[in-house]
Amino acid sequence: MTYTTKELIAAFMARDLQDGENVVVGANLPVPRAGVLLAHLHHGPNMTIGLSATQTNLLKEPVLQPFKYNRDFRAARWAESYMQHHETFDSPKLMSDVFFVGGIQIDQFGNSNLIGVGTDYRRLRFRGPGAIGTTTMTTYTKRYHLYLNSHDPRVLVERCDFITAFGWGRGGADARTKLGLPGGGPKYCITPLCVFDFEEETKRMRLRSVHPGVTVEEVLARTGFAPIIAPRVPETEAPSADEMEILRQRVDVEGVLRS
Amino acid sequence: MTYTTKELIAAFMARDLQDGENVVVGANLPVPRAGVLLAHLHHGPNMTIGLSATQTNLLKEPVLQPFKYNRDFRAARWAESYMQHHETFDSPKLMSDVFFVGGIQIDQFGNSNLIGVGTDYRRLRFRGPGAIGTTTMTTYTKRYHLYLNSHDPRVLVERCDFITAFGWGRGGADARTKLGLPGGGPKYCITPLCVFDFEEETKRMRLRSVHPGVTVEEVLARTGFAPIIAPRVPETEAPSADEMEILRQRVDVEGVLRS
Amino acid sequence: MTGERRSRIVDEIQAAARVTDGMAIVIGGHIMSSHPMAVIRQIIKQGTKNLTVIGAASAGLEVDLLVGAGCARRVITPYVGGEALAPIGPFYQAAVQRGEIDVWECDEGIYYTALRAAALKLPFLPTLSGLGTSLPEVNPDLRLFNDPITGRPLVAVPPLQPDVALIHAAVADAYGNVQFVGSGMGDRAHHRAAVTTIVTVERVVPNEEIRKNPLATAVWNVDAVVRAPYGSHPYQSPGFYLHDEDHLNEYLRAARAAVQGDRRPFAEYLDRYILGPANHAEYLQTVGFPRILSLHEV
Amino acid sequence: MTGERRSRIVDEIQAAARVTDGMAIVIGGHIMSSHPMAVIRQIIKQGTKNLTVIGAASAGLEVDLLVGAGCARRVITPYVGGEALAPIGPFYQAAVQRGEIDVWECDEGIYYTALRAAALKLPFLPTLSGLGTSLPEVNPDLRLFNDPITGRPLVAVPPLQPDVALIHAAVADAYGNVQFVGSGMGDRAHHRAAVTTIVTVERVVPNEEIRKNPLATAVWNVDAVVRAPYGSHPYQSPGFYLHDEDHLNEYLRAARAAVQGDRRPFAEYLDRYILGPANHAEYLQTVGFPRILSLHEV
Repeated sequence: MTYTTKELIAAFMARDLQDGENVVVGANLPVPRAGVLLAHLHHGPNMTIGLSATQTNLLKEPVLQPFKYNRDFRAARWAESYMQHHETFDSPKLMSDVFFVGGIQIDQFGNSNLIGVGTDYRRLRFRGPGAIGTTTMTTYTKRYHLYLNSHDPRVLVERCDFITAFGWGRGGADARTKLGLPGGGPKYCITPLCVFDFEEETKRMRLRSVHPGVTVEEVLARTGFAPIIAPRVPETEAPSADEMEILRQRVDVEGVLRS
Repeated sequence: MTYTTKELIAAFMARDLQDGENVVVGANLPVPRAGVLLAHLHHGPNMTIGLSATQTNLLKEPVLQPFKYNRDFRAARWAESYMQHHETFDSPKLMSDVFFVGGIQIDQFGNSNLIGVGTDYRRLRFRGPGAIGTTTMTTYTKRYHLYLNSHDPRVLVERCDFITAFGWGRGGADARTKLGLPGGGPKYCITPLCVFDFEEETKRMRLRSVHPGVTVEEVLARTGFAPIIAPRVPETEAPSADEMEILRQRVDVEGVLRS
Repeated sequence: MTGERRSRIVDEIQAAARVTDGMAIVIGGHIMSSHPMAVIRQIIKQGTKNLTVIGAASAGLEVDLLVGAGCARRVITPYVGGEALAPIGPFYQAAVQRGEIDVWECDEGIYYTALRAAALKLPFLPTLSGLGTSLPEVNPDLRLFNDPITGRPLVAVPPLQPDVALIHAAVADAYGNVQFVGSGMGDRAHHRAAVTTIVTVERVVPNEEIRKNPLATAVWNVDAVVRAPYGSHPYQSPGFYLHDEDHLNEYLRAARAAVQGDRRPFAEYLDRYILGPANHAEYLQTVGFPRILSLHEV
Repeated sequence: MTGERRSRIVDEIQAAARVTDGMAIVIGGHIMSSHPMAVIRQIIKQGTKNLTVIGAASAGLEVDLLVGAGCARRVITPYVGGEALAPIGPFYQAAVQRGEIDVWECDEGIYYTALRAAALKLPFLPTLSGLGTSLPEVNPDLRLFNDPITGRPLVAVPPLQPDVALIHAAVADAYGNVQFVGSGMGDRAHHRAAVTTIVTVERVVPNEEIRKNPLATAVWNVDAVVRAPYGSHPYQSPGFYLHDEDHLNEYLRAARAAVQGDRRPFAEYLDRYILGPANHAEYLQTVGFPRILSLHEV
């Protein structure tokens, strides 16, 4: 069965989510949205799905209509409970167990930047939207995926101009515990070309797999730092027929991931 | 019109409450309960009344049935809103503007003690129930009344063995601001014999008025410290006919304050 | 493909078994209302010892009962009593005066601050509450310090993390969506701080009933749900039944006798209501339908 | 004897008049939903300047509009944008890049921590959020310090107190009891921290309607209630209408032209929708019934 890169990524994300976990869907991030919902319908019947300031379970919904915006109240129709926004920050038990974080820069140690690009904070060349909730969410969440929808050496940089979410700092397996950060840190960095993980000791990014048709050389040419490369880099695992059926028949009927 | 001491005290408390204030009724304190409800029906149509974890307005209720216990859910029938208990401690805007505080000891500077009596905390002669919410409420509330239902030199002491609610410390008008406490501190100490206020400079208790039939000597004999005494101590102001009518016809129909 | 959504319903015996010697438990409700008594009685019956008992911000006599039954090594709550019935719990008072249990002295504001610090995995949270009082002296865990920005004095409150939160609510579905009648007291704060949450409910309802009013869902994703009608007896359960003043007075007579040296009435109380009945239904049978059905509102 | 209970209803012009030059305002809602636009448009119309604009924890383009209209001196919110329509607000981005407005850099967790410190009148609250990041460097109000108990590093967050909280909700009664459809976003946190709270609502309902479901009352005792049907337009109002994507794109075209140097389309936008209409009803008349009634859910 053929699949798009976005479908491949959604399936990859889904496989990292475990039954029973509590995971928030960002309506405005179609690929992570699909990944979370795929996990839920495929192997996570006891996952709690956060959606538009509600929590719910969607097993019984034949088709999950997508909504474009984060707080679209139409997505609250399935609510089992509501979450006041500030309440999320009252306990990590109310936060997502897994989180998806983007960045205008992401560095080789998985630190990410949503403030802006430039050397002088008072005169940024490019002002970003702001940290949103990423600083706190990445402090607490069990693990998170860095996710980019373009693979660009200006984004995947040696060192971020500013850091809004601390990944592995300047490296080392104890980088987070030294600071007292309870969360598990970034686990993967996923791009349209490949998946990076973090080498166990240095916590530098390591090329874990390339998507079908992508070469290691291509990844290196479009990455602003030198990731760790294993002697043999496998292909990112293809979605199964089961996964593709759920994706196309229930999660992404409108084909956002195919466009 | 005749009245009991409890009715007198309820009327005194009521006169200190202003229209528009937010005041919690402790169902288990019949006299302050009556004072708050009297103020509400007499001159406080815009007061917010806290009752059994709810907030409401009771103007339209002809008769306010009393409930004996703090969280009796029957009192929630009039609710306009609910308050989660921990939520009270999220903002003084959600707390009572005025508070009524008892004590197993109260000292001349209005500090109060709910921990116990004894010199060694590990071997108390008498263990009290605990601070309840008084430490925090008296930190923030605009002003509070110390209230005792017996006037006893073992309770009204020179110095508390322990302090659970800081009144005016060791005295002085700046005692609270020096510590950075935002609340206004104790305004009155009301007993079955008299009303004390706090002298402006020293913040020592001053005999403000004696209840009808009580002499200054009697107060002094039953007080464990020497309060400030003005040359002439007036009688505590009697309730008006209006006030008595509301008390007996609407607030305390069952006559708890007459028993 | 995907399996079924798993039920989280357990019985009161299975629920209580999750509480083991030496744990810290936090008990929901508020003085005369909403205590998860079906599980608390079973904890006593199973003989759990050395508990740190974190009562509600204002606890009722259920904390006193745990002290009397010898389950508690340490008590944390700014009030243990029964209001007009008992200004202070008899066992609690006696045990503290005799130095038999530890007390972590606090008030309600400090109590919630400590639970919040635990929920947020913070080493402390600051408060103005307690400045100028004896609390930092009698509770050495509360430390005076100077605010790093303005230099002003503050009280540092360390975290207080319960292993298990025990809550009594109106209804829940089998999947751990819990709804109260009324405010839910401070129970959300307990859930946020605790490692595990167990909720007893008057009724288990279908998930579809929960979805009719999701705004009423106060706590979700709890670990276990116990079907326990009249499960707060002898305390109130908002919207369901009133407290049982006669039963509480029976308890208080036994407790007062015990602290005076005559433990027989309390031993009989324990036998009759806790050690004897095989489970919650048998407890209710002992209390009896006539008494239970008399606890109505109007 | 006692008087009548006073109505707190004011119109949007009276409400906006409570916001004066140099104040700090906090705006409720969340990105594309629930902003009190009837009052915000009036604040622009009355020419208020030098505001500290505390947007929602994630603000929408209403903050961008206030920047574009020259009302804001300082912006505090960890996000200003329109999601897929605009990853960042054009005026906001340009003004920051040009150094025309101050930014108090934070994330949502730090934002709520600062509001909480204000509510509790604390000089600071500690957080783990921001450790190892640039936030304490680019926002000097955030101070690194060592926990007084364990010595661990923490970030000290100072209080952020709004003078006025502006909230949009579903319904309220005349006495300031406010109910949302749905979660109410982070609006309760705004109310708790602010000196004054003004709420615009889709409908003013009788007090008796509020009492039918008091559990839904999210904020009570607010200072003023403004009757503003469609008052969140062009943003969503949960349960009432969807956002107006065409209108937002019209705004964005004007804003993007303005930051490129052509302010004419934005001047026209302001004239047409904000400066021209005498009040909220006239604004809606300009938008037109056909457009407004097209923003339905199904």
